[in-house]
Amino acid sequence: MHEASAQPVVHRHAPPQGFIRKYVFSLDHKVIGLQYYGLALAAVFIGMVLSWLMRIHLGWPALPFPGLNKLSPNGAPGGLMTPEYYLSLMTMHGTIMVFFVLTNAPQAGFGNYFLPIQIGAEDMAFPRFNMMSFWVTFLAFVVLIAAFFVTDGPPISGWTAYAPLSAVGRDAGPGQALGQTLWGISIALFCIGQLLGSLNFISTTLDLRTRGMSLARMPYSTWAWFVTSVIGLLAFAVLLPACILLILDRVAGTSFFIPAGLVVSDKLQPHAGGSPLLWQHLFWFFGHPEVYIAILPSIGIVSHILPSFLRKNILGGARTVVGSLIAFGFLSYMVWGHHMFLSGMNPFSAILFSVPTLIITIPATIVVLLWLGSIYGAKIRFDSPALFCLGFISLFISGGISGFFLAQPSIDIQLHATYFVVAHFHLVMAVAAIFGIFAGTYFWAPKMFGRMMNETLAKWHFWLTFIGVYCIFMPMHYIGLAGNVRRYALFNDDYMIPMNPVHKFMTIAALATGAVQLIFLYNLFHTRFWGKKAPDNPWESTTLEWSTPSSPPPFDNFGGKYPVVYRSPYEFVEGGAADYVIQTSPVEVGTH
Amino acid sequence: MAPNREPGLRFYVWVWIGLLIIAGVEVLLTYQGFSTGALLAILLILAVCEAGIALMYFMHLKYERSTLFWSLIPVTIFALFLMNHFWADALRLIKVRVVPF
Amino acid sequence: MSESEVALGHAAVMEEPAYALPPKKLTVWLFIISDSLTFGSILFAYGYLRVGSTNWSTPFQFPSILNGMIMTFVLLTSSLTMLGGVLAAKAGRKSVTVRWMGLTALLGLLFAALHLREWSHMIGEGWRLFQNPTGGSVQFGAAFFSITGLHLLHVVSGVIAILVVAIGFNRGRLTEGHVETTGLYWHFVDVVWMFVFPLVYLMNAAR
Amino acid sequence: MTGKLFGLLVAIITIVSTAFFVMHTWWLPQDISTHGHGVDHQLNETMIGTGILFVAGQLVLASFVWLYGDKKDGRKIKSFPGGAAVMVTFAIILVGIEILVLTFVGSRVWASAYIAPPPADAMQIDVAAEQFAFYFRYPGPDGKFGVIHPEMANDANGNYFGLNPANDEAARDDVVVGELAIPVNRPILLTMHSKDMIHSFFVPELRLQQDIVPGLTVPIHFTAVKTGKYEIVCTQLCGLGHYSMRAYLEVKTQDEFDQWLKTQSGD
Repeated sequence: MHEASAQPVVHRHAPPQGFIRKYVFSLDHKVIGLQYYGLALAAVFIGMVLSWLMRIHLGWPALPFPGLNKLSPNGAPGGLMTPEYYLSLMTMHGTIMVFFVLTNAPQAGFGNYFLPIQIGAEDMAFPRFNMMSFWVTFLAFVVLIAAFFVTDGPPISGWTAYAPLSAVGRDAGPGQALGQTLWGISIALFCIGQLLGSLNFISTTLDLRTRGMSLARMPYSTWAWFVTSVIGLLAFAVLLPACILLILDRVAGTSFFIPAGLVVSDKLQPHAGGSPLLWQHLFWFFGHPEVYIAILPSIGIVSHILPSFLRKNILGGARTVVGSLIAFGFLSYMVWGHHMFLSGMNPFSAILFSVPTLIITIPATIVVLLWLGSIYGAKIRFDSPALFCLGFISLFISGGISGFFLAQPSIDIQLHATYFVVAHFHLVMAVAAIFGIFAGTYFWAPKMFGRMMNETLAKWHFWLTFIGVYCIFMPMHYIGLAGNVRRYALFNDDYMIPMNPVHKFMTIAALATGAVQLIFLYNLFHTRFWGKKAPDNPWESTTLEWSTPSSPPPFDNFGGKYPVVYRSPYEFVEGGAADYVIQTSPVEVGTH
Repeated sequence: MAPNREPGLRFYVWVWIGLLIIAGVEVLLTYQGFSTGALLAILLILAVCEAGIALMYFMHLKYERSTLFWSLIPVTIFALFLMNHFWADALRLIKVRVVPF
Repeated sequence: MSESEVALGHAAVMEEPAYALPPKKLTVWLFIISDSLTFGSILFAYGYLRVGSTNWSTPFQFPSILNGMIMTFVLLTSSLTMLGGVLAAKAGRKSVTVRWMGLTALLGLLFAALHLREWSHMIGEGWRLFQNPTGGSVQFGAAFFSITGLHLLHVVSGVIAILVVAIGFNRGRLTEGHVETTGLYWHFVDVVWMFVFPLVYLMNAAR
Repeated sequence: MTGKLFGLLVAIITIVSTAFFVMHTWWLPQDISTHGHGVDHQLNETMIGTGILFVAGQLVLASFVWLYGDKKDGRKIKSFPGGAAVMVTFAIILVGIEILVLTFVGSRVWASAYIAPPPADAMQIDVAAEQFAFYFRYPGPDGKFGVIHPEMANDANGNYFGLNPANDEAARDDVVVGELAIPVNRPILLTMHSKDMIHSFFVPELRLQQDIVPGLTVPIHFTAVKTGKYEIVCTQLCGLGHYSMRAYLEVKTQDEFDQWLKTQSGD
């Protein structure tokens, strides 16, 4: 019974009426996706400003920030940033970027919007969970930001919140009072939001695929969102209790992470029997999968976008790409100890953790080679999404390659906690993922807003950002090799002073690159309201999101019908009127 | 393959009795003066059997498609198994704890 | 919440669900997986701290163990009654289902009551999250109260869920599918206890 | 056009980035330890191997993008000869071999510094880290360390370790100083413990870094082969003064060292 190309649908829930139900407490996965995207946008803006402040402080420590004393009288008396306030900003920058940007935008944002459409469902499996997961995440964000406004300011213990610094409270320094507790609560809430999201994603992917959309026919992006959700389901389930134990240590006087005989600011702490390493183990058991939660969706998005601009499928097709994705997910659990080589962990474990860490480079190399192999002999269309995908590949190589160093305990001895590490994870996890987000935005804007982004601005945005990020993060490798320690508010050690010029250079690059992002912001908002109308399938793409009756898609995505899928996601064939065949097309096409 | 037919309440009563017996055995063995390590091993084995029975019959895992079992259980065991990395350090807490010189 | 029926109603136009499970049931399974990692990590933390301490105290006299046995019996039995509810629901016998589920909820409450009695008894002895009256490692109280507390939280929320579903099923608002998934969750609470009882009670029995 | 520009840009970026690595404009400081050359060797090997991969990867990307832009000519789309199988096998074999080599060699280096037990004749020095300073303790003439009482530790009266000289023989002659002085070519065993937070002991020239975990006595041993004054920095975020937490390592000749120790214990 495969004749009917589409069948009528019983609506799950009627289109909502009224502003609140439509745009605030909406059950529509498209609105929720945009809400996540908006939240991430706000978060990334805050995080970027924080990084500006930090960079300026590192470049010109004596330079006062007019008005910063308004935000924090203690942290920046007379606008002059104190070392502890630098650490506060650093902590908030890391937390905001890792959790509320890199986890939210590519996974929860684009995933919510496009996963149901790409599998031909008219919504997520559990719209109410979906709404809850967003609003819990939103609450988590508010709680985190609130830390800026409490008396002692935000925590100073970094996004990894190592105990005992994060566990003993006020004595450990400003920000470790209420600020750190808020941090813990915020992250615990965030875990709940993510767990709800993961449950929703997985059951949607497994149970709500339209007829013909077998697992093998799902787009790479859907696969990436699915694998990421599985990772998240297990990872956040471990961070949640860890956060609860940390909060208990702080407010209920337990000593899970605090050993006996601690004397902090000349006060003997009333704790005994805990272990700081336990926190590190629990945290990194989540923390390493987390970096794959951040990057996998971008890998999926890039692999999904590239075919439309190469006019051919990714080399090896679903089997190889999806295989690598799953390999990433599987391996990401066996390697958390490589963050702890020098943490006082048993030196034997270091070797046990180092081997799988190195093995992860195999799937990484495979995906890169697949991309390169697909570019070979293609007919590349250089629209902005394509450019950002190609930029992503370049950055992914640059950032991933330094993993070879940090995966080896013997080299980590020298590079651990230096700017080499900062360069590594910023390139491979942060900037690369952000490029994936940009690519996704330019690629899907026609679908999300029904309008085309301004191509000229987009291209300028790409060129400047691409050069900029290399100017910021490449030098970090060099000074890292020279032993420049990270998380310092000031470099006045004899052997670090000579590197200050490099820091000045990186600061300027960072400010410039940040300023360039305003082009993107302008382009985004201008497009949203006044951009030129987009055709239904501007990129001549093949997956279901381009088969919806309108852009943005109607409330039930396919206008009261379910599409029926007849073929694999990326079929491009030369000759004939169009060189691409959309998944819903039943017409037989010539061999290729 | 279609899910098998599932049994009635009488069968579950037998399972329930079995589980009770295992729990009883656990308590009995606790007082046989095993070393802590040995007792832990025994109790864990019994607990795993108990949980396995409950999963398979009470929670119908046996009557679902086998793919469900194979995609859920190994992943969980794998993830939990990895946490055994912890012991390498836990044991060290004794060896290299702060000793007054 | 009527998602799952609709999703099933779509069977004609959808791919067959993986594992042939409706979304709700699948999600409960996934939740169980994730929650077992939550419990797992806390139990591992308990083991970590215990292995790392030289003065661990094993305070449970036989009365406490006996209490634990009774609790185990109660919880196991509640699983059985829940199964009765599920079978009855599948057979479409409303009132029987509601009776079984009511019984299950009662047993759940009994379990909670016994547990709280144990707690108050220990608190009376001077046990706290951060305090050990016997002078041993303070981690005992921390581990005991946090692990059993987390489990108790699951029990209580389970009881509430059972009551809500029972009422909804009686009113015809909810289906046997809901009864079944609730049962799934309830059995999981039972499974967790199968590890908590030996690891937290028996391993700390004064032998 | 765009493609050529992209290819050019990537090529330039690659060459410039690599140049600084090759020219060693910024590089590891000199190595003054016995195990350090192993670390450096391992790092150089990795640098060469990954450097080749890096340059090759970027340049292939650049040239492909340069070559295969859509020029709206009748050119047919080619697929990669050999397909994915080639790529996968290539990746597994190439990277696999690199991994095996690195692990095999690297683990030995790691073991030599961190797993091997300290030599019997190693000179033990006790290290206490606190916010935000390092303190070092020498056993003194009797060769015995005094017992530590955390509750007695008090920076105000300079009792950084919490010693109790009043009724502790061994503690009386303990030499407590703020800088680490060691004799050259003599195995040193540092027993490190922290008073409050996790700190880290990092001397770039020694190729030695180790977190100091509160509650543990973390042992670390090394042998310095060059005299001179080097910097010890804290690399583990330990609070607001983290950036300012450091001390000096003075590697002296045996005579200088004995002299120094005498003067220290004198006052």
